Amino acid sequence: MSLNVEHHSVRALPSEKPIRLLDNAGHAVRSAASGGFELPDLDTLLELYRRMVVARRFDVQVTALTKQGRLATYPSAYGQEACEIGAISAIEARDWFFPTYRDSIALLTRGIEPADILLSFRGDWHNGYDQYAHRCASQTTPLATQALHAVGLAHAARLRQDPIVTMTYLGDGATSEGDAHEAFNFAAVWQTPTVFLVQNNQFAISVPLARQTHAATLADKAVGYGMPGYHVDGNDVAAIYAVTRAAVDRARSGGGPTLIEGLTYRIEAHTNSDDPTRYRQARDVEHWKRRDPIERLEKYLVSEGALSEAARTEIADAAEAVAAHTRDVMTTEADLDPLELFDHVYERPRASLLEQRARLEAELADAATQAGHRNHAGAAR
Amino acid sequence: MSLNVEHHSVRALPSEKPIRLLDNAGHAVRSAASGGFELPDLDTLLELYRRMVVARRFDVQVTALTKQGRLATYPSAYGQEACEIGAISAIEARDWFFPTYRDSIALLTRGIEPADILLSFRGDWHNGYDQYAHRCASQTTPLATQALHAVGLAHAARLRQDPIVTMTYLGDGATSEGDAHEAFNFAAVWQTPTVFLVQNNQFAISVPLARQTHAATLADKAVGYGMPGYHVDGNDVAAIYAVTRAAVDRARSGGGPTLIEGLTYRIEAHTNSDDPTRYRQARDVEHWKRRDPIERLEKYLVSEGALSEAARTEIADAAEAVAAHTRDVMTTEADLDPLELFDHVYERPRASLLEQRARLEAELADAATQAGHRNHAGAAR
Amino acid sequence: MTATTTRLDAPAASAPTQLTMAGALNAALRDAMAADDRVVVYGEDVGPLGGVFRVTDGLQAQFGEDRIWDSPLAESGIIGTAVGMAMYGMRPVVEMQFDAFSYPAFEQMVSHVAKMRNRTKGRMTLPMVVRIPCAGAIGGVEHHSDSSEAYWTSTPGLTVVMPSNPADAYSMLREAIDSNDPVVFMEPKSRYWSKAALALPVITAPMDRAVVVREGTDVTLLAYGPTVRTALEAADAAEAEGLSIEVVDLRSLSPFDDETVGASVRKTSRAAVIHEAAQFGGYGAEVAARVTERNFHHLAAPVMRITGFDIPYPSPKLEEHYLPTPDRVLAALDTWEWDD
Amino acid sequence: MTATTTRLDAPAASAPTQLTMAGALNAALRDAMAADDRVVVYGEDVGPLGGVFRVTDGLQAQFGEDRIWDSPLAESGIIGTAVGMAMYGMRPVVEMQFDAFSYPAFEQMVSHVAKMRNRTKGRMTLPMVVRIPCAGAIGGVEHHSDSSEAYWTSTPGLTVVMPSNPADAYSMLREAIDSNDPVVFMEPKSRYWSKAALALPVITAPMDRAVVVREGTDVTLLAYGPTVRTALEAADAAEAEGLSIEVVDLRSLSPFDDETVGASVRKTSRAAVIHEAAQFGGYGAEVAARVTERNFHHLAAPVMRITGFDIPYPSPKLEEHYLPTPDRVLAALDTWEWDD
Ligand SMILES: Cc1ncc(C[n+]2csc(CCOP(=O)(O)OP(=O)(O)O)c2C)c(N)n1
Ligand SMILES: Cc1ncc(C[n+]2csc(CCOP(=O)(O)OP(=O)(O)O)c2C)c(N)n1
Ligand SMILES: [Mg+2]
Ligand SMILES: [Mg+2]
Repeated sequence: MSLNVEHHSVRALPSEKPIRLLDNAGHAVRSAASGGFELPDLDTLLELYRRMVVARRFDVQVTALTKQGRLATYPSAYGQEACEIGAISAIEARDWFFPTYRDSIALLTRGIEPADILLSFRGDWHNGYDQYAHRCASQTTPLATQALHAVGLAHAARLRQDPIVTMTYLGDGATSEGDAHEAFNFAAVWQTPTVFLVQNNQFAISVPLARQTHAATLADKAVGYGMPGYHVDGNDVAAIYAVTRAAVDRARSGGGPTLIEGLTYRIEAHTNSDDPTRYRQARDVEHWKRRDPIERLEKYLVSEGALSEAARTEIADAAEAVAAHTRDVMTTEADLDPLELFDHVYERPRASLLEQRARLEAELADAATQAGHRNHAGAAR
Repeated sequence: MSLNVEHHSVRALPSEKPIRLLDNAGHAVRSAASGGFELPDLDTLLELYRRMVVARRFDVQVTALTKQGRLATYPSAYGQEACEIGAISAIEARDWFFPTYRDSIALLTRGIEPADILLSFRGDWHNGYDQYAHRCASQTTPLATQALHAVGLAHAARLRQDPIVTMTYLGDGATSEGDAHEAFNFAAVWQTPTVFLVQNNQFAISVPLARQTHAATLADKAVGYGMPGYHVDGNDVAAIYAVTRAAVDRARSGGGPTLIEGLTYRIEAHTNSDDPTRYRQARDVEHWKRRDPIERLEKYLVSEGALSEAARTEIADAAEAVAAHTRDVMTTEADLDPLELFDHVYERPRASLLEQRARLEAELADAATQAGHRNHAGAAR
Repeated sequence: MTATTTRLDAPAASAPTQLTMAGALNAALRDAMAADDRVVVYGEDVGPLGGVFRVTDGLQAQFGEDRIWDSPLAESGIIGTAVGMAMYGMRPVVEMQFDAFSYPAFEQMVSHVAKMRNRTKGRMTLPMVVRIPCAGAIGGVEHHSDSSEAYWTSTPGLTVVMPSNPADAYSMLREAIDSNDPVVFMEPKSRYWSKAALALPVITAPMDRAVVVREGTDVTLLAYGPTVRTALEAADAAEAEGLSIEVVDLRSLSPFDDETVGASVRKTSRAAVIHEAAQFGGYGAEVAARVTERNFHHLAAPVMRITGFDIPYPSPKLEEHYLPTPDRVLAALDTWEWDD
Repeated sequence: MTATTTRLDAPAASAPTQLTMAGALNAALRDAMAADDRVVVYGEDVGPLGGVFRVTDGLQAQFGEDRIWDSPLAESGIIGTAVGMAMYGMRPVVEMQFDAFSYPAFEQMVSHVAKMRNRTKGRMTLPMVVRIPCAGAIGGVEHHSDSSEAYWTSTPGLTVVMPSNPADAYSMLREAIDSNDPVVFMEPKSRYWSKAALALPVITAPMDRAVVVREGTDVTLLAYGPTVRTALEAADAAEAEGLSIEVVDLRSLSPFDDETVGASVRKTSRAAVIHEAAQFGGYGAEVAARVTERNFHHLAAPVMRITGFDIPYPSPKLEEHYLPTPDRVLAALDTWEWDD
């Protein structure tokens, strides 16, 4: 395969009105606002509904656990379920996902165990799941850096004629970083099979979108790279799923990358250590709560007779089960071995690192002996 | 002054056909290709012609001196005179200019002494002219970094209600750097009075534009920042002048930044140490030589009767004088004081740096003594 | 150590009040902004939020958005524009949210901030301050506890300082803002909530000087930022065991105060440097090397480095094993041959 | 020192031919690409141009654009995509055109390249090589002569090596490409044109070992990359004056070969480290500190650092005054008290 195919660059302004397939009242949109995308079938929508409900219940549970001090930190995606779940549902098991700290619920949807997702936020180790088993890179904190990894992996796969797609999520704030630009540009120049989902939740911690960009939409950025860009209602899971799905298909068939902006809102604080009352109005949060992505889909499914009471109960139960399981695993303490600190720095351990390890080992042994003495003394008393 | 004015973001695709006011045959363009810009008046064009002729003669002279080993390196702008001279001529003395290594001839046009411009390329010191006297920052090598300086200075001036404009030049390759993105974005968000001129000479050293971007034009990048973008024939000094001039005026009156791409070609090697035969065809160079920016304007001026033989001779003589002066100053050796190395690192000299200085001073004294002995011995022999 | 003479241009000192280090830094910014309208502050979340550590709390309400504002989220952009603002004559004070998030700005820092005076033969200077909430020990998840000081100290042209207490925090930040050269101003996050009674404006030792914060005769502990407390605690514990420890707070990492440190080391004949960063190539290497170079024949033992391990900074639950503690300091000193 | 046993998988060694260091590196890339199709090469100008120093000359013609290509001009993009390619199982070898142009990639290098194995408990490793034509002494204008090694060596998780001669250049680059960990491979530009007769494939000492390149009894000079020649020339000159100098080529900057260096220093009891970079916080600080820690009671004098000054790298006409020369090395050694 030669990569030197002539590709025509895409050169069109994304629609300024977000693409929408279901309106906030749960009605199917059949106007131009649909951008020519088809509403997914009811089975698909029901499955997206189930995933969102489970994801939200998990997210709420983890926030509660964090408030109880079981986790060091947790960046909630409450309110962003349509983006989080819709896009990840559009890729296949063979595809790769490059998430940020915000995207725990997408990882849950991807099938990763709660304990493995949350291990890092609990503070046991930096990353807790098997990246290769799930084809999910570690959740990334340095903003926009993971987007380049997604492009590189996609390019490697392409060189190997391996028809996979890579998907990465970025925040609105992260689009300001140089790495976002370089990732978009490398993807477009190399025509890698990569889908970029910008979750525009309108804030970067406390900084509102207007201080982040002067463009009408973040999807407009696609123009400068000659790739297709879509400005999508990020609280409409049907639209997010349909647009990302089309982008995934195009990427897989050699059509190159796509930039998708999902316009949404973060209902919770940035993380548990944030105080959002300092930078946003309660009424804005209320406004966005009334645009809830799950309720919207629920209304539609109910109106179509596709969500019975029984199904709703079954889904709620499934969500409760995930929450209960999450509580269970997060209220036990992991057994950590401090000496493992030295195990994964280099393939071949360095002599001087082994010296440092030996020193810590001796320290731990000393501490254990002293603790033993104390216990012994205590027992004797 | 509050900076919190509501600005509407500009949202339009730049024309894919470059804006042109004079075609290659030297005829005024009156079609849509002029993008609504007016041909500058004959006096202005004559002055631009003079500046370009002088600039080219200087450039050729410096390249020759470099081949003779008088300079460590010299990045020529031969062929890019329309961009180099047209844009810098659109700003005023009070405005600031942020050039790259490529832009020596723009500095010449700005009135900086040849010796001061070339001091750095000769290797005497990193930068040779007075930045404040000319309101020109140092020529910058780390690509795209100076664009951020231009934005920062513009913002500072704006905070001070000082109605100046900053202009910076970038190469096509430099637009791929994260700093270019951050500069465009900061400028647009802060609505700074900044004009970005991308000189698209179609190569970044050996790398052609197609490996640098997948966009139809580099001006398309403006869309993603919500700022106006113009794709201009970079060998048409009339167009470059008119478009940059309009951008400067808009910036000065609070209208924010503009991104302008000038499509041009570098006729010379990247620098004297480059071998362009490895990456481009002689026939391409020939093709672009036939689109020479100076000849084009000359044809027009002659056809308009605005360039007499006398004027042409006078301008050629002026150019020769600059070249002769450049030869003179560059064939004398500067008197360098190695101890000055320690003078400009910190405002207050550090004790340990003074120790190092003392050591070098002693070394130099020793060497001088020994040289004295040798001379003495030589004289005695 | 903490001379409390007032600045010439300053209002009379207020009555002492309890201030945290974060509060002292906030007061320093406030006073500097009030004293000089060329001082502007920007970065990520420094506006309405007041910074993720609240160091800029209330400043936007007081000074308005033209003096302190939230910038787009791009560190190279922040430093690069600050270079331009400083060229114009402003005195930007910008924040990098954590050490690791200064890395995107590395090129601007090394190729421009550090070099501008030199490149231009002193014609163009950059009076700017880069504040970096630094180091670890606050249970931060990955990338939130790096120690970046060695990157800055090995870059000629940068001045690098780190206060360890509220008084120094105030005084040194004022001095950094007044400096005509760029200053990397590192703020140990784990000390943000430490308190002291201060009468502002407080003026402590010049920011390029180290200070003996505890006198002793047997060993000199060289510490800075978060490890000053570690050293002081170790010294207190050692006293019980009859070991007299002198503690020097380096304060200025670049330049290094050879004079103060040398005097102490020549007195005690033993020295150890303590920092959180990994040992290999850490700032302690410079300290050990230069103290040895200058005082070799006074040293009874090699200068010891008591530092983090040569590994990436660990996750919250494991950081206690990584950080140098007073116990670890004492255990390390025990490994010397003490034949007195 | 230069064992010439052939690699098991390699064709029989060719007859020795004269090769420059640039040529040896080119051959190493060629052989590695031929041996393993996971090896891909990209960066700025590495394709048709063959690199600004011609290290990749002819490789695109031989292997095609899917194995070696010109990327967009963005260093963070180059390193960041290489991380992704390595995650997939490729072995990218990327080029940063000069030390100073690696700075835009600093965040990717420090926060990802160095940490990926650690973050993922060894599940995800990054077999990638970052080639950096490094250091000065070629008359380069500003930003073309930095020495960036200290930034990399103070970053846990990175392996940093620097060959000083064509044989090592070949052997160490092959080994770096074969490594499952990321390697910062620094190529001293001023030695690119140095020559040696080599029978390829040549295998020298393992890349994590220092090598005694000249035996002596009075002093150990510790050098790497461009300063190995400086040290050897100083040693030759000193011999005439009756001073016997041992020269160690460090080769591996991180890890540091304590064993080889320690043995030499314990033998001679005096050591000096030589590098081009500024002294303050330079790599020599680590060398001096650890050699002293481990061999204090064998040292007759403090480990000396003979380095560039603590200033930004000078312009071409002044660099001769900045660079450590053999004369400067000998003058420095003269400042020790020699009482034997
Ligand atoms: C390079 C870098 N700079 C700063 C930070 C600190 N930080 C963490 S999250 C955040 C805001 C990110 O906003 P956005 O990209 O919109 O994502 P969101 O949190 O809203 O999902 C900041 C500034 C970081 N993680 N990385
Ligand atoms: C950050 C950075 N990376 C790499 C280089 C090396 N370099 C110098 S010029 C150049 C090509 C620049 O191309 P372009 O921006 O198109 O400008 P031109 O030279 O064509 O005017 C490169 C790669 C550099 N100076 N800075
Ligand atoms: Mg956001
Ligand atoms: Mg170019």
